[in-house]
Amino acid sequence: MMAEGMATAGDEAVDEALLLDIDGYEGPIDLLLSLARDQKVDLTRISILQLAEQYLAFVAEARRLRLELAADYLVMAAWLAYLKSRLLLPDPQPDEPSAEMLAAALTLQLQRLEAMQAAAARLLAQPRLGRDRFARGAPEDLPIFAKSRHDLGLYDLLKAYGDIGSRQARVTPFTIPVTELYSIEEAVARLEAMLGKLPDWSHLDALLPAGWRGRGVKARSLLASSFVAALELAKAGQLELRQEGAYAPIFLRARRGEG
Amino acid sequence: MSDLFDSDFQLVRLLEAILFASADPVPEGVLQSRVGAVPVRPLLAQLENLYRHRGVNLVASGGRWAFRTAADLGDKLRVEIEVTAKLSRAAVETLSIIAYHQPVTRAEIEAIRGVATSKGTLDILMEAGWVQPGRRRETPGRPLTWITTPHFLDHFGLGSLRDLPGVDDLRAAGLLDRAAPMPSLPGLGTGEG
Amino acid sequence: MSDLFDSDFQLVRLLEAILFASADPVPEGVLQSRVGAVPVRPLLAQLENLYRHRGVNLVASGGRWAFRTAADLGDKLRVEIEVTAKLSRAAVETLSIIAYHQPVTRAEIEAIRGVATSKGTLDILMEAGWVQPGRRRETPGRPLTWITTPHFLDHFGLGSLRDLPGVDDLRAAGLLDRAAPMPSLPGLGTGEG
Repeated sequence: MMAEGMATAGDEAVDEALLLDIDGYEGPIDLLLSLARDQKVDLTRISILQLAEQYLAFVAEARRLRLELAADYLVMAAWLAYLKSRLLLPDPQPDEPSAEMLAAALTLQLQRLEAMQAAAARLLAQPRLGRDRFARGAPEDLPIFAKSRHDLGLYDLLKAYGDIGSRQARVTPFTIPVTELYSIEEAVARLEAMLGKLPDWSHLDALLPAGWRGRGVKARSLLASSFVAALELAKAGQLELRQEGAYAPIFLRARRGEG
Repeated sequence: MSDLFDSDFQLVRLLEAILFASADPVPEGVLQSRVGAVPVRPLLAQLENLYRHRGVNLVASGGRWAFRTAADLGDKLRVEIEVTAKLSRAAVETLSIIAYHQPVTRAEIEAIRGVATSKGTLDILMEAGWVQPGRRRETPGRPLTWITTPHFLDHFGLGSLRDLPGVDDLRAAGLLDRAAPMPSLPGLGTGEG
Repeated sequence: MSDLFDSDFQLVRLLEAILFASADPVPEGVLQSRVGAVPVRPLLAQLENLYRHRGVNLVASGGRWAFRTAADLGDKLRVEIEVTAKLSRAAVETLSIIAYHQPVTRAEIEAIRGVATSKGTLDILMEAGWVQPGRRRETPGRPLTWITTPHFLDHFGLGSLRDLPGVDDLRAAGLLDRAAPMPSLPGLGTGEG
């Protein structure tokens, strides 16, 4: 159901410029904010449902075009699909936050980022030293502060310490070059990172990196490794798997109820 | 009488020379120590007034005083000086979050931006002399906080943090509150990572 | 008439700002080119006159113009001459190790840096007032340990030693592992550039 929602929404016209600029976004919240601006209403009156659909369409289109999407974007897609279903259906569990509360929290998140982006623009427009205002070009060496003999700042100190650490790191053991295949370790790490943030049952396909549908050995290794990783994590008790029948889609979610 | 006037005048001249000679803003306390028992603030006010409409102005920023060329002449002066390097978007957003939310932890910065802070972002801001580590937050994990420096105020022509553009409106709108909206939202950064 | 005055006034302001911000005395020809068709000499004379009795004077030398602090204030400006010397890399690294690992012996510092520490290095740091000897370590040979001073905290604007950024903070800020190899496979994208 979630996967279908993502697929059908793909028909909506997604601005090509938006897609081409995928690297230009500072994460999913930033992308959502850009989409929200298209609604041309105040953020407090934004339609979260419409926004969720736009985002899901964006992700579907990016996957169709085989654009590489970072895991964060896929987690957000799974979460928005979940939010969308919660907004459309009556709230089943009274002990969970209501769909409206989740939507309101997302709105506040968007407002905060928008406020900071606007503040950043205003900050940069301030009359800046070295661009609009200038300091004395020929300072005379007067010992005005007369305190310290050395001009050493905190940054220099921390950088020196960092350099020692980096120098030592460089003589650490030889590492085996990474193969072109997608390893199970990578898949486990990737799934683990996404796991805690998944809202509910999520389609395994939807969580895979773009390009796994290809024919190449690399693409197949992606699917195989991710599937094995899902099994490993299920065995370790970190997630639950569900499949309705043979060859049916595989769903997974973080294991509930710790302990 | 004329003697008093003279001595005031001499002190103003002295302050003028000290401030002219220094490229960096001079703390008011240091200036006070140079004029002895006479309160330094009225002398500085005199000097500030004298230069108010000139090509060079006396400005206070974070309790420090400095002469700076008038902002309206920026266009005509810029020819000679190379333009400062362009900051990445991540760096600018991170800087404004630190400025408006300080003291703020890295996890809180990430919660607002919705992405992990890439290596090199805080590094660049620190190298520019705009941010520095503040006190650790007394919460589990004792995370480090980040704050802006006096040089940040000087660079952006701000007298104090209260002069940050729009800061009062943002505070009134609750957009500078520390609490994250809801822990279950994705992409909000992890507690401490 | 008043228009002329206004524009003259603006040109004097511009000259004032240029002369203030310039690192070297500015040739009169360059100043002329910045004010267009208006003869620059009378404008400079105005400016010279304006500053004649102030703490800063406009002086011409060899056809170049510059602001200089008034000669009669020289005595009052000089407090005590201190030469600011650049610290050696060894000294800065040693200081950072003492800050992070204190109390720490010289042998331990050398083990961390991977090279021998010359006696002079610790002397320089001690002279700067940043480090001091701590207790002797109760191990064979009872080696002396080194610790930082309260002045160290003052100088670097730290509230306490606990406010020093931890290794994780440094790594996150991009100050550690600068040369770390990047994973070469796609699909591991971290969302940052």
